Amino acid sequence: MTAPTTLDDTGDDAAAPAPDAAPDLLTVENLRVWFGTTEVVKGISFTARPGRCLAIVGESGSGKSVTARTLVGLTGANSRMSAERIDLAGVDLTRQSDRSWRSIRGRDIGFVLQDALVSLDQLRRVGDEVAEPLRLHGWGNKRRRAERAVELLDAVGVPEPELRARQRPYELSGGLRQRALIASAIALDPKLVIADEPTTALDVTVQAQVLDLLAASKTRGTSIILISHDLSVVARLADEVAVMRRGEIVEFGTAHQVLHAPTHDYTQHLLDAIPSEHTRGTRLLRPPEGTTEGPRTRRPVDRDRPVVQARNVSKVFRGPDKINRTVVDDVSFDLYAGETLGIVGESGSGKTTTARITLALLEATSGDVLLHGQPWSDIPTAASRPLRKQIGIIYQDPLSSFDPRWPVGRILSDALATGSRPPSSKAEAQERAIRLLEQVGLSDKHLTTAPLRLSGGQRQRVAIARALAPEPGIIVCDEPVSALDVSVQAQVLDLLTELQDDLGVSYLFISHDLGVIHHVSDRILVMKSGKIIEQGDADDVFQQPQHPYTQRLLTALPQLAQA
Amino acid sequence: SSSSGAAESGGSTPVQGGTITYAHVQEPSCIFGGWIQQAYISRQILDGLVTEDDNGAIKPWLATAWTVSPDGLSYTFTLKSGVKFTDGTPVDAAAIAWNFDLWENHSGNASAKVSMDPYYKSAKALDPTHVKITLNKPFPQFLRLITQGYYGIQSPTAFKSRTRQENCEKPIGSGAFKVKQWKRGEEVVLVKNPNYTSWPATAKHHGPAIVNEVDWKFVADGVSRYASLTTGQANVVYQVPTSNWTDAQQKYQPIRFITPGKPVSFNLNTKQGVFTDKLVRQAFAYGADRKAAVKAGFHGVIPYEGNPALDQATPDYNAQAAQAYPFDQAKANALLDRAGWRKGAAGIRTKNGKRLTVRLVYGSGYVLTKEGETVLQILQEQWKQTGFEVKLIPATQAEGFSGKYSSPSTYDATPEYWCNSSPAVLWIVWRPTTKAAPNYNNESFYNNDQLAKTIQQANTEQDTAKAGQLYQKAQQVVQDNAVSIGLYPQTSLYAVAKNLKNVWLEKSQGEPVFSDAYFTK
Amino acid sequence: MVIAAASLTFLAQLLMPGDRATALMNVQTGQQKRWTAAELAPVNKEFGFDRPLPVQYLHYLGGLFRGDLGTSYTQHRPVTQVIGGQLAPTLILTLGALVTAWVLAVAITVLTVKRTRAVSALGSTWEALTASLPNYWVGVVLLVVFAVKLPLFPVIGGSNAWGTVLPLATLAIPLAGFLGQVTRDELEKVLDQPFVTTARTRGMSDTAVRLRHALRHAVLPAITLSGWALGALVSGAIITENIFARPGIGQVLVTAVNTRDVPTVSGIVLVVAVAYVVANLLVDVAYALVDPRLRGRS
Amino acid sequence: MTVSPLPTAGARLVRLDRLRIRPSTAVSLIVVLWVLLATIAPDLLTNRSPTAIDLGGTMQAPSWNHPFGTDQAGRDLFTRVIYGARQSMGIGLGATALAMVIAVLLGFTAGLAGGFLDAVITRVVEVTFAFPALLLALLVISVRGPSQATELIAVGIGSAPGYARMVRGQVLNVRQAAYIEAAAALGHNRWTVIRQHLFPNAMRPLVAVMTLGIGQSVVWASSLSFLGLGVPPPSSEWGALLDAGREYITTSWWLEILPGLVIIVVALAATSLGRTLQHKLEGAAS
Ligand SMILES: Nc1ncnc2c1ncn2[C@@H]1O[C@H](COP(=O)(O)OP(=O)(O)OP(=O)(O)O)[C@@H](O)[C@H]1O
Ligand SMILES: Nc1ncnc2c1ncn2[C@@H]1O[C@H](COP(=O)(O)OP(=O)(O)OP(=O)(O)O)[C@@H](O)[C@H]1O
Ligand SMILES: [Mg+2]
Ligand SMILES: [Mg+2]
Repeated sequence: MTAPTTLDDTGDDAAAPAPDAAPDLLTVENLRVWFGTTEVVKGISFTARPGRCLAIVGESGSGKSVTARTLVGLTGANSRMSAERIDLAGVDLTRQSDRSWRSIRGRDIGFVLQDALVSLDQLRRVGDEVAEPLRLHGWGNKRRRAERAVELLDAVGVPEPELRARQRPYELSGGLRQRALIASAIALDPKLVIADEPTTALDVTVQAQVLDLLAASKTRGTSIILISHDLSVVARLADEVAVMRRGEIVEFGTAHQVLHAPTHDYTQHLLDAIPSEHTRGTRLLRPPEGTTEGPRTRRPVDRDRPVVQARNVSKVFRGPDKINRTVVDDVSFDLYAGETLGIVGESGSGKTTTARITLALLEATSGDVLLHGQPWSDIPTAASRPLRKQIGIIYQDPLSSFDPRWPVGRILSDALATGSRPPSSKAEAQERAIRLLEQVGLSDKHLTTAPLRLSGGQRQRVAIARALAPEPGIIVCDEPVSALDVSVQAQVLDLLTELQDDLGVSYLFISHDLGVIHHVSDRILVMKSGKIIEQGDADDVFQQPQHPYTQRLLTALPQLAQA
Repeated sequence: SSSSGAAESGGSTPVQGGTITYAHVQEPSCIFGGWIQQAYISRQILDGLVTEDDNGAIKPWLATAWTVSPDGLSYTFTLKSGVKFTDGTPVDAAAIAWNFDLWENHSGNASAKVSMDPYYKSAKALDPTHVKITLNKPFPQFLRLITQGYYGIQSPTAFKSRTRQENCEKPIGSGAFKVKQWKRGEEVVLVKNPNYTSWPATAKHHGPAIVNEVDWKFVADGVSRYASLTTGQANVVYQVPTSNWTDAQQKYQPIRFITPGKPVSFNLNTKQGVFTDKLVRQAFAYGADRKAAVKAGFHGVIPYEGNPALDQATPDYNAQAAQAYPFDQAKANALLDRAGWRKGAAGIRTKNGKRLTVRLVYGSGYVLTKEGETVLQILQEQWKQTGFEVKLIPATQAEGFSGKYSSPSTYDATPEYWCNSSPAVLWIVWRPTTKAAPNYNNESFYNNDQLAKTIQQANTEQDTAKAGQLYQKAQQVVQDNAVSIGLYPQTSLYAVAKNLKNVWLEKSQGEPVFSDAYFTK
Repeated sequence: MVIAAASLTFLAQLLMPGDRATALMNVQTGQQKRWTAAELAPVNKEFGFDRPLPVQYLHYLGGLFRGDLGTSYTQHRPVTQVIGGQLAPTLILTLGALVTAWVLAVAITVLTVKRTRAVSALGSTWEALTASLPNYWVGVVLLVVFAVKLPLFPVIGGSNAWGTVLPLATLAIPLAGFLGQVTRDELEKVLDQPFVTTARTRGMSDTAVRLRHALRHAVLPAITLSGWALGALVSGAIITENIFARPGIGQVLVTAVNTRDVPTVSGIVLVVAVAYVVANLLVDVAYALVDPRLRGRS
Repeated sequence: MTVSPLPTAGARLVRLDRLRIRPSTAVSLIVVLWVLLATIAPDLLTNRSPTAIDLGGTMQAPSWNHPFGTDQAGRDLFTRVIYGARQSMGIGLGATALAMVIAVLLGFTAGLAGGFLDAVITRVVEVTFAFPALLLALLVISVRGPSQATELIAVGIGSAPGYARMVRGQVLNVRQAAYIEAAAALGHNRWTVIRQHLFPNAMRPLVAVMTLGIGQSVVWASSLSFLGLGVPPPSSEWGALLDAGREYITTSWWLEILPGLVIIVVALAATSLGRTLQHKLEGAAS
């Protein structure tokens, strides 16, 4: 499969300064890092220039963060580093005393850590945290620093900066925290800012704001090293891109070149795996070498046969402050046999709550849900129990949905036993469990593995296998891929579409990732503050969004094409 | 072999004033009462009518003289004149009579009462300096009995006008010291009575106390107590741990006092259980080397006492009876065989399917010290060899006080002592129980009319020699019937710093006397 | 809750086997025998033991609300006075021990956590060792070493400052080990937190990172446990007061339990319960001071 | 990130390596095993009798013949310590088990029932928690008289409230876990969910806490014995040994110091094992 032809080749290269205009600020040559005896960074070289952004991309565990931390001398315990050269504006970073490192950190290099939401001290005021580099490097007096912190917060676009400075991180939303962290990193106007995954876990709208912010400091002449595994994010900001894989840089070039005309297979593989409207109805991963795959035929949706009908469902929660909050507000929808109904919406908009009501795991405050046209959500639990085999769920976080004591085999045979065709013997249960595992691309050797020892993608697949075991006609998928990186995500999405095509399963598919939703859904519900504000055919919603919120969501969505 | 007095004066220069720090063991809840722990401290504050000297002779104290009527039924005491309680009221005949009435009729002091019962009849003030005590029957031991600390004379005015709390914490007497402050849990601070005039005839100097204060500390832990002396924080300590006694003898003035009365001896339950059979009781007595056990447990400091009825410091002690039941396992085995107890599994004897089990209940920490418990453990091991299965059951003070182990169904043997200066203690312990008058002090539940009669005769016999013979006979009866088995006398071990002279012990119960003591430079 | 604790104790003791009047007579005479009804009658009358139990209980409860804890059976004075006189030494001892333990625990953890292998091992071994030390053993050993063999401290120091040093150490050392273990675990975790790394990327020194950022987070579990530790400290105080012949509630309690002095035992339980409630309030306050996240809640 | 499959050959070796037994854990294990052996078969560790007296050889300092010396009745202290393990550990294990049973009953009822019953039980637990454990023990002993059973009950009841709190918290915690809902979503009934998932998972972290508790219980029990409220003689329960040895500390130090060290070492080993277990379980849970 080739790169999507729709990728816009024009880009906006012209806006960026000419690649060779400025001298290198940072030069890294042949950097190697070991943890114990394992080498995790295997001799990489790159350069960063003032006013330009170098992006390091690559899948999880490829060594991006380790490289970044090494640049500020904080590789970590038990680590060993060697490099032919690490040079920051004439200063040799390979030989620095602890004391001189301290004077470089924060002043010459600003660092935004990967885990933004927990990178501010929860117990201290935001203003103090932002001003900390100022204090550490002897900038101004206490009062001036406080003022400066407010200015910085204002500069990174934090509304009501005086108030925010007096609040503590837990009182701020994720986006505000991320911005405060950036404010702290650029407080002393360092020559180099390293931002490690500055936008993961942010809603698309907030993500856009953060990227704008970094773009702004780039225009002021700061050199930025951006680390991300999200290529569409990179496309928006980077001038150069280094693709890392297993500790090596496999491809390095201008953003445009790497994202639109990759030379390395791996880069291509990454690009392909990104779900979007263009990938609908296709496999995201190339079929294994040697197998040829015919065009897949999508099973038609049976519009006459609604399997789930939610009618005017509302849910009110009483908070610890004794205030009632309507979390799901008059939600109605139908899910038809063989259909995928996508639900999108920002965090806290009531998606999971809706899913749990649909599964009758949570009682609705008002309204009800029908299953195959029969009462379902408001019948006694004893009566609903036999019906449960018809509807399954894949949890957002599969790991916590497994009893940590049970190995995969037991999890599956337990699920099999609840189905309509419970296995009659141990041997049969085992055999069927193995078949399930094979279906999701695992094998019998995983039967005895504890869920904890599985990788994220494997866990997700076991969760799917469990959902499939009772052979339900309906599966509720709550953010099934949010925790996975693109390649594993692609693997999982491919499996789900395959199952739908083969078995005619219906999905209620929840995600906040518009690309994923667009890739899998036939129809889409958009939720905001508990209400469905828009619903319709996937293409209609994406192409002609009616509701202003949906429109905002879509414009904020970064596109590869921006590179 | 008691030596109550360790002061050899001379050498260094005496000093007037100073504070004696005395480390005692137990803290009583009130200063005055019928517990020996109370007698120790109230002896400092309250004076008695008469006292006893080292030879056992009765000597004047508040009473300068006394006459006994020929029928032995009335005692007329002449009081020292001009003596005042520390509240300023006079120590007159009326006050003495009131005190006797308090003890006998108003639960003033149960130990005082039980010593006089049933002989006491009434007390009457003849004039301010003469008081007459009338008895029901002649009771020559009466004088000796009232030398005990329980008979301290208190000011009736104070007693009646003050609250119970004040009477409990600061009894008013005419003694050499008075209570200044009681820091509960720590110490009682005694200050000298500057107007003291009523020292006993046994006093070593005339006049108020030489030191200004006595800090009467309570230090329950033996190691700390002895250490307080070795580090110089205390000048006198009570109950030196026996393992430190040799050291104390070298470095300090040691005083060992054997308290007269019933020694620590095992009272055997004759009413229920294995010890209803005399042969078994005798076998029990023969079955263990009590002498060696006492020697080991107390590191040779406390003597063995073979006489269960009275100890060697008590007048009319029967030394002959003390020789009975030497350690003889062969004899013990023979007696048990004769009684029908046969050796069974693991060497424990059985009879009719019942094991020869002895529940030995003892007051842990308050009747027996740790050393005493060691003695029990040694004995237990030896008794095992003759086929007794002895179960040691420690009773906490709470259990003891609550009377949990006081009925015949609760134990087979229990060690107990009774400090008393007179052989008349035999009556307290061995008076038979009758419906009308149960004797709960008779822990062997042993009713023996012959024994009762002998003791009663002895108590009323006015001829001292005859009385002595009767008391000795009574001891022999107790021993012959093996209703109690002797172990060791209640012994007090004091150590006094070398620079403190003239600390001596009162004869009847061994309370330390600080009114004559002085420091030297 | 406080009243419930005292009532429960009072009732439990009333229902305990054994007669209170007998116990009192025996306490007064140092015996352990039975007494005749005639001998017991005056005692029963004086303390009202002859009244039905519910009446006695209601009477006690009524007193409680008037702030009257009753009169000690054995000391013949108000329980408030019995306890009042002994409260200060115990409070000084327990609170002093708590503070000392904190200082020790914090100092040792901050100095040894995540240092070189040897130093860290030393710190954690010290904590594990001291946390396993029984109070009484520490007490006896300290007494023998520092008061008897090397007479630096008084053996029978009573309640003065110098005499408080050893009892304080007796209570504080095991507690410091315990708090230290908890703080160490937490500090180890916190030092791995991203916000700590962030602080380092700003150029902060290791010591500053520990003191300014990490410590505050690391002490939170130990603060929570301090409320619980109070119960352990009171238990420890009973033992410590016993060894060092120190006045205090612990000694009174043991005696009162032994002599079945019901009002005194109940009174002490009441005081301990109050102390427990107060301590937990203080813990909450301290927690909220250190962790403002809790302030908004509840 | 994927876990690379283990090579089949040498898998055993790899597993062993996975256990990563640190030397301190190994020592703790050895100590605990030694104590267990002493508990089960003391006669394998010594051929003397713990009560055999020798009035000719009292108060002997430690020597080859008597590694811990002899006491005031000439009994071999080493033998007494070994035989005392049964009582000490019996109380330690028994008290912890008793505390656990009480705690599980209360904690589960409170945690599962919720509402009024929860409130009542939580109150009761709070009230008893306010009692210093030693006071509870004193009260129990003053009623029942000292014996091994009493000591076990006293220590057990004294430590139950703490565990009960923990169990309740754990139940509330596990009840929220997604796998509980997942089991319900599969159509299991309430009791199956409680039996298969809630109970075992709520109890899991308590295993480590119990190991910690055993060490503490041994120390507690010895504290009671030290106050003279423990197991009656001639038992050589460790606390009783200390109680007996205390008055000889200045004259025959070994009688106090050596049994004390044994208690400390055992408590230390139990604690360190408990903590290792705790870390393992915590690590496994995250
Ligand atoms: N402190 C450490 N000790 C041991 N190994 C480590 C440590 N930190 C990172 N590694 C290993 O180094 C490798 C690279 O990790 P790194 O955090 O750089 O990945 P990454 O590319 O940032 O991945 P992600 O996208 O998930 O953040 C991984 O295999 C990781 O397991
Ligand atoms: N059991 C509950 N009690 C009280 N409030 C709840 C409960 N469950 C959810 N909520 C609240 O309901 C709101 C919606 O939650 P829900 O989990 O449905 O959101 P979501 O759309 O799934 O968000 P996300 O994308 O973060 O998963 C949130 O504000 C949440 O705090
Ligand atoms: Mg990373
Ligand atoms: Mg959700």
